[in-house]
Amino acid sequence: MDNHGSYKSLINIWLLLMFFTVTTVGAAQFDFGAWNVPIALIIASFKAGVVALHFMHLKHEDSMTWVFATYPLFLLFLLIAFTATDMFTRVAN
Amino acid sequence: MGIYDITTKIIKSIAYPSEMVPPITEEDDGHHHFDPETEHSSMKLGMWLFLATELLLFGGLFAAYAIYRAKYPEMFMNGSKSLDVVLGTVNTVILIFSSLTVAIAVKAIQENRIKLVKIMLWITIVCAAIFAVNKYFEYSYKFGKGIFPGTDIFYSIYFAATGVHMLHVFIGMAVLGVLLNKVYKGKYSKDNFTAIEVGGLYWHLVDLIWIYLFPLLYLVG
Amino acid sequence: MNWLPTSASTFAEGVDFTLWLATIISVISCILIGFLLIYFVIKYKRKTDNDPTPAITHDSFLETLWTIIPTILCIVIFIYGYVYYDQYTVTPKNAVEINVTGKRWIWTFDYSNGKKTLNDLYVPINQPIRLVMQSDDVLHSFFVPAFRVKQDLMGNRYTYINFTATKEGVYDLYCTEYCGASHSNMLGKVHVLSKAEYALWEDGSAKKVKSASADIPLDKLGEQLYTKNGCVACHSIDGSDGIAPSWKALFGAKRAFTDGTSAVADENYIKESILYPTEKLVTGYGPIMPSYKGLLDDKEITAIIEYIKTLK
Amino acid sequence: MSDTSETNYLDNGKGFASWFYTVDHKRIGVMYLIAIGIFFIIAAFASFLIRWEHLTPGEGIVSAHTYNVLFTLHGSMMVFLFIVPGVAASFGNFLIPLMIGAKDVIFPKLNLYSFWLYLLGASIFLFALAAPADTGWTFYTPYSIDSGTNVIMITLGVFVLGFSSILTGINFIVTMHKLRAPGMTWDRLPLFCWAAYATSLLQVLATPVVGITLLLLIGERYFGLGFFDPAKGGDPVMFQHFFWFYSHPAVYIMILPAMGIISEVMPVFSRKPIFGYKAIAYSSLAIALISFLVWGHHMFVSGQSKLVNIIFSVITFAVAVPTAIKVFNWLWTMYKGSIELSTAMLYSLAFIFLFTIGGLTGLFLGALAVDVHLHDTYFVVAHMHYVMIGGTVFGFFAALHFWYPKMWGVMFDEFKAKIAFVLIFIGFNVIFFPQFILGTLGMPRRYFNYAPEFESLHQLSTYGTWIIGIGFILMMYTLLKPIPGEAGPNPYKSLSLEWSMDSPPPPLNFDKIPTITEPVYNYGTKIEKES
Repeated sequence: MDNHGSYKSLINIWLLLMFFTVTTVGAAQFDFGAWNVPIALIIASFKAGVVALHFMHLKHEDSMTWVFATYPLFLLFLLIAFTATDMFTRVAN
Repeated sequence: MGIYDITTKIIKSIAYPSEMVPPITEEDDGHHHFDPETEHSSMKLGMWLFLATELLLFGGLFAAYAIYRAKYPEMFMNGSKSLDVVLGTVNTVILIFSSLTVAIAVKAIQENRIKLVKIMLWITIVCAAIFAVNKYFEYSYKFGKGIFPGTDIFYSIYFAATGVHMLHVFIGMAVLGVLLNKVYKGKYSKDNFTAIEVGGLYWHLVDLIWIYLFPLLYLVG
Repeated sequence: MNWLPTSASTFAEGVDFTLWLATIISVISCILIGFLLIYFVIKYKRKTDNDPTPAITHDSFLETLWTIIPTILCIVIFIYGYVYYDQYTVTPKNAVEINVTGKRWIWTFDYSNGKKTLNDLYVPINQPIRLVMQSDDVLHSFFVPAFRVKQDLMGNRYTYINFTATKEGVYDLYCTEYCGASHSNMLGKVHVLSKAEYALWEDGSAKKVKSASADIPLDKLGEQLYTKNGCVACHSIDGSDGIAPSWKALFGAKRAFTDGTSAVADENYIKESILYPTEKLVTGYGPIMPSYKGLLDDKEITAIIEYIKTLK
Repeated sequence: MSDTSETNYLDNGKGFASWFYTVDHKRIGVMYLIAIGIFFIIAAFASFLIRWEHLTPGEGIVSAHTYNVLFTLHGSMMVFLFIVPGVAASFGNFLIPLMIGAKDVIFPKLNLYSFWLYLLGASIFLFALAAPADTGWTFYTPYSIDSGTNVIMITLGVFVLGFSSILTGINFIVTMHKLRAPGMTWDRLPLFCWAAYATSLLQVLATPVVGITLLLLIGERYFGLGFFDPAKGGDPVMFQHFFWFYSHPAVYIMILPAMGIISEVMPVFSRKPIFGYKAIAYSSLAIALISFLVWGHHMFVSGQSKLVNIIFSVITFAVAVPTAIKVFNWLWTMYKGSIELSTAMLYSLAFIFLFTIGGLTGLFLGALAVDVHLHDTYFVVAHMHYVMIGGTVFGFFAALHFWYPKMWGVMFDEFKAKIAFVLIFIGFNVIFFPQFILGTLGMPRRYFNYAPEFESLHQLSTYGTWIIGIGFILMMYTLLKPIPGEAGPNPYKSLSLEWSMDSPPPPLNFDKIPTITEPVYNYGTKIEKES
């Protein structure tokens, strides 16, 4: 059924993840000031994307699974966006 | 029949209810045999829905992290510096490796290589155990230094996030343990491997959460 | 029977207008839907078991109609709601600031001229007021129905209310955010005084304003202070146990304190407990009573003691 | 009819084990029905005491602390034990497989485990009654942190109940995706299934956030975490954001199943296809999606920033439009129909009227300026109860009466049920309409002692509870004591799939999965259709 790819490809993906881990730890040594968090998040999202697509076979799933995999991210964005805008636009009226 | 038999009957009835249920009709023993393809795809769709709920559960913690980091940047800087980056990196490597071994196990079961599945599942559980032990050292080191969940907001988030994640690692170990037990009993094969793939999905999620937790807590100091 | 409290602030007119607008829209819609319901039931009553009925499944004109009209009504109500809210939240330049502190079941007001009152807010008429509010413990909420203003108080930051009183009188003040056992006793009064009266009150000669209380007997004055200054919120007078020791048969009784000592409850003990409550804590009660130093003068304290003496 | 079904699901195995360990969705639906019925009665009795206490301003029959415990118990038990799991789990479990032509839900054992989790959560809830919480059903911090009562136990109970409702939601979503009978396309799905689908989406996507919020609250009380405690640098408004992010979708979890029931009842008793099938189906989904954007309108006066207040106010009005569309569509289903005023139809008509009042008073609370005055007053209590009792409970009663012959195979006494309806309708309005006026006069919510000028309205409201109490007892009596004689498989001649088998359905619903050919609400003569 969905027996895709080979053992070798799994190992390659693992190496790619190791590479990203090293880069993210390396990037943490230099201080990019305000850019620290975004860089760390981008690398982490890359790693998460790789795990989701290949290890969790999201690549071969039908569209409904895609919807249920990505919609919570939008909800999480909603929660953080509204709470943050509230927290930082509280001017003393 | 003695008290011993009654108690085992009750425990057995709670643990394995299907045996207790009188068969409704002749060919069916409580769960309905749909064609394997629907059974497989619906199990995976159900699991992805459950992963969505786990993601939103941790979403609450990530939202709290985002808000309080923006509110107390310097507290998060010092707090993050005080965490042991080396132990964190080791834990990340272990978890990613365990994610690989589970992926190999899922692939192996589809090719009926039962021996490889057993080895890989064993490695995953052992990695999870090592992760837990590292975590234990890290916590006891902090408690020793007088840092507790209540000291300040950063440590509250640190302990809450890693604590809930640790809980999920334990649940993952239990799930993989049950799967391994059933593999030993020969329950799974080339045409009945859904449970292992679903268990694998859960473990990948646990790893995914840690991929985000590690940099946010340890690295952005 | 009027269904709105007296409107005594500039914000109140806006709120009332929007309230009336929304009520009219709702009443008309309810009458329309109620009438249609009854009309359809009567007109299309089932006569035989299989009356011929048309298989209408949709009608795009009708459906667009009852999508657009509710949208327009919603926009109208929103705009009015927003406009008056916008005016309400802008701080007028010449606003007088008053600090409000909410503590479990008592309101404390600190004025710019150093005066401090308990549960009673004195405000001049037609003068923009800006309340700077904070809570000492749990959430509270400052609500004056006559002004239509409401705002929560919380422990970690200030919240604000701007209002301008337009009618003299004494109006109720409620706490509307649930804050524990005596949430419903956390009441107060807002006194809107004319310019002259406010000046009299402000220059410290509060006696003139309270002149009415000069000639009533001491224990009666004590009883008034018991309710006005928030003692009622914690101390009961019928012996029933609550958050604080009951005042029934207090005078002359022996009191054991948390630090092991004990004493007879005489005038000095009561006076000290009013001014410095945490000095002698009766066993089994927490140190939550605020100090009344500077809030009650000697005459009022003796009045309270007289009142306690009457509670056998 | 079908050969394998000489027995029906009710007497297919007797005794405790055959019910407690069953995986038959119909039995689980019935067990949910009985469980939520019991908790509804307990919570209703608590509200009875609350109203009795309000007969007189001062201390009536209970002390201040007991009053606070009573309204917390009434609120949390009604929300978490009756109305959120309620209609979706009881009628959803019973009807969805029957309506989509399936033998059972996709994960039967998971269905049973969800019910066990519900019982576990309910028992933890009852343990919490040892030192019952007095924080209100919203558990606002910081009071819920330093309240001396047993808040941890009740939040743990709510967490477990949330878990049970997540699993039920997952079960229904996958069932409706995978087990629809051949020919049952998405636009031939009955509207109750559409509503249950939208409800399950909300259950799955919103409940985890309240799960983590309550875990953090337990962390606050046990470890002193400090997220929501101002004394430790936290922010109580954060708790309110997290809590209402779940609790507003939860409000739609409560009302959507009832809307589904009304969309099923109206066509049957008007003998006409539902008006605007697509509009109702898609507005259910629209409500489910927009409901995640509006939670801030519960916090207009709790220190939220002005900009966010305005954003939430705008989107709140956006949610009102799909609801209005649904009401008009139901109304227009009756146009040129052949209306039979059975009890279920009476409850549906009352639903439409009372839910309209509930919805419109929601517009009051959505407008910023008015909400500043009306927030946390009895106006909110009245609006909430008009939507929850006028809406969900009346819809639930309509379902109880409409599917009664199908579930039990017998009929109830129609005349006594209609008297009960009249009593409940009058009693309900006598209780809650005066509370609108109490609210505009500024009477705050959760007040044990109130100012004397509100006394007459409170007394009128309490008399209402006695009327509704009698009506409710009469309704329970008529439902528990059916009239003798078999009710046929389809007494109301509905064309929906669940009426196509014997009255108490056979254990495995259909022996041969039917194929669906024509549209679902196929009432009315064909001639008109071509025009």
